[in-house]
Amino acid sequence: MRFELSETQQLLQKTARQFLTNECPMAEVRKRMETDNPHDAALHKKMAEQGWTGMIFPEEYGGMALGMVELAATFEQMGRVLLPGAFFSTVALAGSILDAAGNPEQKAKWLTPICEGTALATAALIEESPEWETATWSATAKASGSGYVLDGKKMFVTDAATADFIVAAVKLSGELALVVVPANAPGLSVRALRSYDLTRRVSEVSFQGVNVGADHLLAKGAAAEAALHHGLNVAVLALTAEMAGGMARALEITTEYAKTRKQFDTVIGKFQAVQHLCADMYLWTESSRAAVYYAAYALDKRLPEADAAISVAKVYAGDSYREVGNRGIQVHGGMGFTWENDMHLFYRRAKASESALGETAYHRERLARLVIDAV
Amino acid sequence: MRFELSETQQLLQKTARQFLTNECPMAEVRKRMETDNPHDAALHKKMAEQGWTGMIFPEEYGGMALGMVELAATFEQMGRVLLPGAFFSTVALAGSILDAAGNPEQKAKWLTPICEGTALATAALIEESPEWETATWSATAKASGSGYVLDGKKMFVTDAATADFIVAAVKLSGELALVVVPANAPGLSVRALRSYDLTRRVSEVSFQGVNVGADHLLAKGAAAEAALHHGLNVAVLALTAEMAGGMARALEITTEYAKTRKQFDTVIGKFQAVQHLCADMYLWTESSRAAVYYAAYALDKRLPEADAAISVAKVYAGDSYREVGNRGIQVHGGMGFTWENDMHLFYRRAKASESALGETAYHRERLARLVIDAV
Amino acid sequence: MDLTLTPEQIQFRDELRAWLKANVPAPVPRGTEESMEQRFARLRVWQRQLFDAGWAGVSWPKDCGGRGASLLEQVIFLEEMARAQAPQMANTLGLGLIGPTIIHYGTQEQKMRYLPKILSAEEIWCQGFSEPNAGSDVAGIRSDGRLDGDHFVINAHKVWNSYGWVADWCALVVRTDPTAAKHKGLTYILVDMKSPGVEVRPIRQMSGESEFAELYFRDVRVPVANVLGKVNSGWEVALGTLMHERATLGSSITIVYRRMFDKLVAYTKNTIRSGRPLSEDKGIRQKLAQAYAELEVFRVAQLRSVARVSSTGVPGPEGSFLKIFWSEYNQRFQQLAQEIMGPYGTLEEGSPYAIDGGEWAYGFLRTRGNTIEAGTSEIQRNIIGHFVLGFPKSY
Amino acid sequence: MDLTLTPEQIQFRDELRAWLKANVPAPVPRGTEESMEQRFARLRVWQRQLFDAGWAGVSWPKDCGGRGASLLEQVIFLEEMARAQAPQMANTLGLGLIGPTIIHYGTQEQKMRYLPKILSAEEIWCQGFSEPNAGSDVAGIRSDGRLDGDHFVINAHKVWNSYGWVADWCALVVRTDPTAAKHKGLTYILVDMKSPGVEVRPIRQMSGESEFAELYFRDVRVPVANVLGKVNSGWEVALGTLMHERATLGSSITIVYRRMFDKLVAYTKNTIRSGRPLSEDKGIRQKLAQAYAELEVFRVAQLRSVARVSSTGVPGPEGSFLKIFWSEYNQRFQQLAQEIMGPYGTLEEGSPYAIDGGEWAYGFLRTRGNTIEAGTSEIQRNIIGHFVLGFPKSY
Repeated sequence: MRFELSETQQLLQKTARQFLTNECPMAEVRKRMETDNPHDAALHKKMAEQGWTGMIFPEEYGGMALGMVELAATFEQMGRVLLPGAFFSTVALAGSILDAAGNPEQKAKWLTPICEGTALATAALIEESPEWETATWSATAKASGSGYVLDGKKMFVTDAATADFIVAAVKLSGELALVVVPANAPGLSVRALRSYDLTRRVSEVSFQGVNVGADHLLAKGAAAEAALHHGLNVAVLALTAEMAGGMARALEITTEYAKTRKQFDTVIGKFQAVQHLCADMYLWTESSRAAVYYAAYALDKRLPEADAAISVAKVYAGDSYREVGNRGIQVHGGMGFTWENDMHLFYRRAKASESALGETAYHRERLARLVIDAV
Repeated sequence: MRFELSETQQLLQKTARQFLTNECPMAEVRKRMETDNPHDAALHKKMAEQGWTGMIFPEEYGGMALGMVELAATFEQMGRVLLPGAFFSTVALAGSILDAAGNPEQKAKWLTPICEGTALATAALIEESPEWETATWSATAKASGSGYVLDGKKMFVTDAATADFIVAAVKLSGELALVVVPANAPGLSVRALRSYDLTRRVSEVSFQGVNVGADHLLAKGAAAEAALHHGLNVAVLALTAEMAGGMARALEITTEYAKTRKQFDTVIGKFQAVQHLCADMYLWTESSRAAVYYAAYALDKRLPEADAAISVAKVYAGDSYREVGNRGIQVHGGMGFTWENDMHLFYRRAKASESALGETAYHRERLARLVIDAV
Repeated sequence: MDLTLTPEQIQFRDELRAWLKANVPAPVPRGTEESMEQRFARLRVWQRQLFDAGWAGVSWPKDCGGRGASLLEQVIFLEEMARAQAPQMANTLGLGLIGPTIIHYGTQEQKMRYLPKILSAEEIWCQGFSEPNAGSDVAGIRSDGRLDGDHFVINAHKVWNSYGWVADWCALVVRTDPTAAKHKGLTYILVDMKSPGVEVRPIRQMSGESEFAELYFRDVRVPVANVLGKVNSGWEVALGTLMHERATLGSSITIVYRRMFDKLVAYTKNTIRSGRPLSEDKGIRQKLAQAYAELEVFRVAQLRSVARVSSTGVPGPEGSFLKIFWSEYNQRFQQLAQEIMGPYGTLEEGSPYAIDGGEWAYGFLRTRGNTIEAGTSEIQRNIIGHFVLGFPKSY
Repeated sequence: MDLTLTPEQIQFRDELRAWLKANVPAPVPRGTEESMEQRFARLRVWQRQLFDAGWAGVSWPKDCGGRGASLLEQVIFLEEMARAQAPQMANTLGLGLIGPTIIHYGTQEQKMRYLPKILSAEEIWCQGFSEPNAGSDVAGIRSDGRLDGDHFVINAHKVWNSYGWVADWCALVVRTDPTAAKHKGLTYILVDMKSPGVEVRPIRQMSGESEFAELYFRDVRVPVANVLGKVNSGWEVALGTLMHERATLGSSITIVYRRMFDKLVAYTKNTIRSGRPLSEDKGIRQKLAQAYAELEVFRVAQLRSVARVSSTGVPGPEGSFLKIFWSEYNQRFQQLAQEIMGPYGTLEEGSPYAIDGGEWAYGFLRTRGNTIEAGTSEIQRNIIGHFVLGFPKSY
């Protein structure tokens, strides 16, 4: 039994860290986030060349067929540098749903370009009442001619503005259906929302009589529910891995500051109050990391506790990243409250992640069903 | 406008403090608490001589007709010394219900001996499901001959073992009724429960075909509900005042210890970690005190917000006393964990008070009805 | 203990309430296009209006343009202003901090010179205490004030300055005796912001706004007559100002926070999830009730503190716990709002679907400053430890 | 990353599980009349039974009576013991702390002399580290060990001693060079508790029990041969012991805590309030799920730490966060149980209506010791600050 990464996994992690530190310095992140579109196409292409866009997908579609632990190790590094743009929504969200829901032709058509880095994508799921039970969703697909026509509105769609296509969750004859909608389909409109995370944008996506071909239906009914379930587990795992990476970086920045900043004729890191704030940050960071890798392992091995492990990681990382941010800002004092200091960028990502893909209360309720009701 | 006590009130408070410090030292409390019956009859008599047993009751029954602020000021001092025994249940609980519910003859019969210090009493309210909505209670009184016969079981009755009579809340023809039951009535039995607070005992009280005269019925229906409502407000106020006093004393003991205990060649009170624990204790103590006196004032003046103010004080003091205890024990280190150290006696009182007269969750729900539903 | 108002206080309150009802300008909705300058000009007009009607400087001496009433009337004033949702007055620091300091330490000439124009908003004030290396450690000030004849020549770099961009005057603390011990050798001096050598640079906050600025003073000449209190006793004067900051801030805060609480309750009543209003969710009810309880406790603790200050005349170090209380309450409350609102809570000003114009997204981020500004929570706990509980200094 | 067990480990686990199933004695219900002595005798028999079957000292050297397996088998052993609700073994400190220290620092003679009898429970061990003035400050030990020929003459007063009343041997730390710096000059020495001059006095805890005692040593003569490690290097030996305390404790804790969690869930499902089981209350569901999440995170963080220790061989200071985690988790969890159980949660052993024999009332009070014993939370945070994050020492 070993909890640490294998040598290959460590190499992957190290490479990712080096690559991202070089290619995505904070100055670049800041430049990107001040624009309307934080996605960096050139960087995405380079990541595709590293094979990351296909990391977890089958080799026949251009992927590397690696596992969830490798996914977590890579996203952890992305979280450290606050990688802006659509990598997350393309690979972890839309890609993993496509992989689980599509037939070989569909995967060749949509998953292969994702692996190649030539297509960006996302998934449109929750609606105006931002609930994660699929039964609450009301956007529809109706059979129409040889295809389907879609109507409805989706909210908080991650990086919809840059997506080439969107996997939409709709109701088809009362059942859940997953449908691929090209971004340029007539009747599809995207309206930007302005939210905390400037490096990862969310939008409202409306479908007004959007026509798609029959081959755009990936799955419906139980198959759609299962594929979405899996895809969301993968996406939550990637998100929490990013969060663990963000916490680790925020802790580093904070301890570095506390070791140099002087007040009362001494570095503030000498004060117990400051050290204890940092010790709590350390506790949350290391604990979150353990939870994330365990969830990766459980998902990889399809252990019965995988769902619970994913929700545990989301609940814990959600509270932890926010609290790490709170204390990190507090240790920085006034500096931590300025735009120029990087702490708030991590904090904005923390808050956005906390409410993304199911808020903490939703995942707690999911756990309650698993550990109270199911017993 | 003045928030501080008036000179008369301050004098009362000072006298109470002196009296209780002299008459009820911690060694005495410890002696009492190790026995089956922590009530000290001689001390109760002395307190009656001070007029405290009749403090808030009308002069015609031997009382002093003072107000709620005076009540709070006195109980705060009692909380400081962890006064053991039945003063609280007799005066704040049974006495205040009697005062609100009884007719002049009934008050002459039962309230006068309370004021004189010759009778001890309590109230039997919640049942096996420990809920505070009177609608959930199921013990009954039935008309029988010229009086009533009582059946049912009451739980967590404060100091029932020493009571001369018990005010029982029962259902009479489906309505709430308050009935005085002499402790020696055949069919009444008291079984001691062993709970945290060794200075204030609770019992199970059973009524099995207990016969009482018609004059033992104090009130029923709306009048009973109103009297009980008032009596409980007074009792909660007294309880929270005690809690504020207990917090203040626990803080004193803790700061004294931290100023003398040495580790790492310095008094531990020099460490920020210790100071900050004590600062939190100070915040909770002073805030609780303000909440309690405001509740006393609101109840005294029968302000519309009196109910809310009482529940606010209970909610806040409940959390605060426990947290003051938690930190007080922590600052004491191993010493705080010993039987010989007084911290745990305050802590036991804190925990018992937190769950007495409506747990925190009950009072929060009461507040929710007042500030969410009623708006 | 008697919390009832005197007939005079009731009359004062009722008159004020009636006046405010008639005069408070219609609120400018969040997100309205308005420059900082336009907004400030609007607040300046509003203050002038209050001044002309005799409502500015309620507890200030009559001969300086004030009303000569007690601190309690001042508290009533702040509460009524908040209750009426009146805009704040333009000269916030002049009215709340620097004016009271001048009243306490100023000469008669200084009072007559500065106070009326503070009240009328004719002269706007800012304050220069914090420095890059003197934040929590206020006494660590390095700014240099060198005596040159009947002037001080000042070289200073101040941070976290509010209103500097519009201020006419600055209350500055500089080191005038570099050889003295840390807390000695400081001087509190009033500086004309139009003096040559003064520069103001905005600091952008994490919440996106620029409430604060950096101030640079380069060889700025200030007459010795502008010293408040004595030369080299600026620490004492500055401490007085800091105490005042704590004493009165809470009065309007409770009303503002209560309004936010009511808004959040309304949101839970109007928002349906799983077919029922959020206000019926037992978990949410418990948390809202908890927030209400805490806010009420803060209100009465603040009331108790004001009552004490108004009888003793001086705010004491025990007030530190109120600073901790409101700042940490507000952080908990805004986090609760975020939990209740979910992703909608993160939508900022200008976004479609932003709740209350993005007030909640802004409010949450802004709270992070609460436990830092006006003395960090750590400093407040140090103050309680040392000055209230009598422990040795821990810093 | 690979958390699967090897075939050998699975075989080990399955054999152990089968053995435990066949041999674990029926639990003695809480509240059964049983003296401390009777209880201990029972645990001693149980340990002997494990020893005879070859399950004691799983990771100890074979030539000392152990099984010679790795730390992971030891963890599996602890987990299976907890899972089977097996009683703990009598010689807790000998097995968990002192034995491993002897394995690491002892001479071959010492190993052969002491270890087998630790495993068989023939000799019970206790430990004497803390003193009235050396609690958190472990190096502040004043107990005196004066060399006299080939003996040390020991005068010591130790507190927070477990098992002293029944121990045959004590691992004692005394000051043997009073002139050396604080951390130098200490010696770790093994003392026969039957030596003349040893006295044991029980300390009663706030929870009512007497887990702990004070030890007095008056002119107790101990052969120099009983020193573990070198004279005057007892600090290093003691630190090793403290590290071991942290490394293995968590393994059984997670199982014990999980059982308590399951019991609490069962309570909420079986308890009706306002006509519905408590387990359907949304607020309670959220809190239980939160507790579950935290406990799971602790379990996997502990797993990660054990995996690391088993590959590096030494527990590091980073393990301090696990101590903070379980102790604070347990306090939160027991407080949650109190909230759910209301007044019933406060009923102690022997009371009518006490839930699970008073286990919850006891458990809650007992948790207050969790953040104090085995290094206070403050000390653990200091350790993380200094040794892990690299800040200057703050104490």
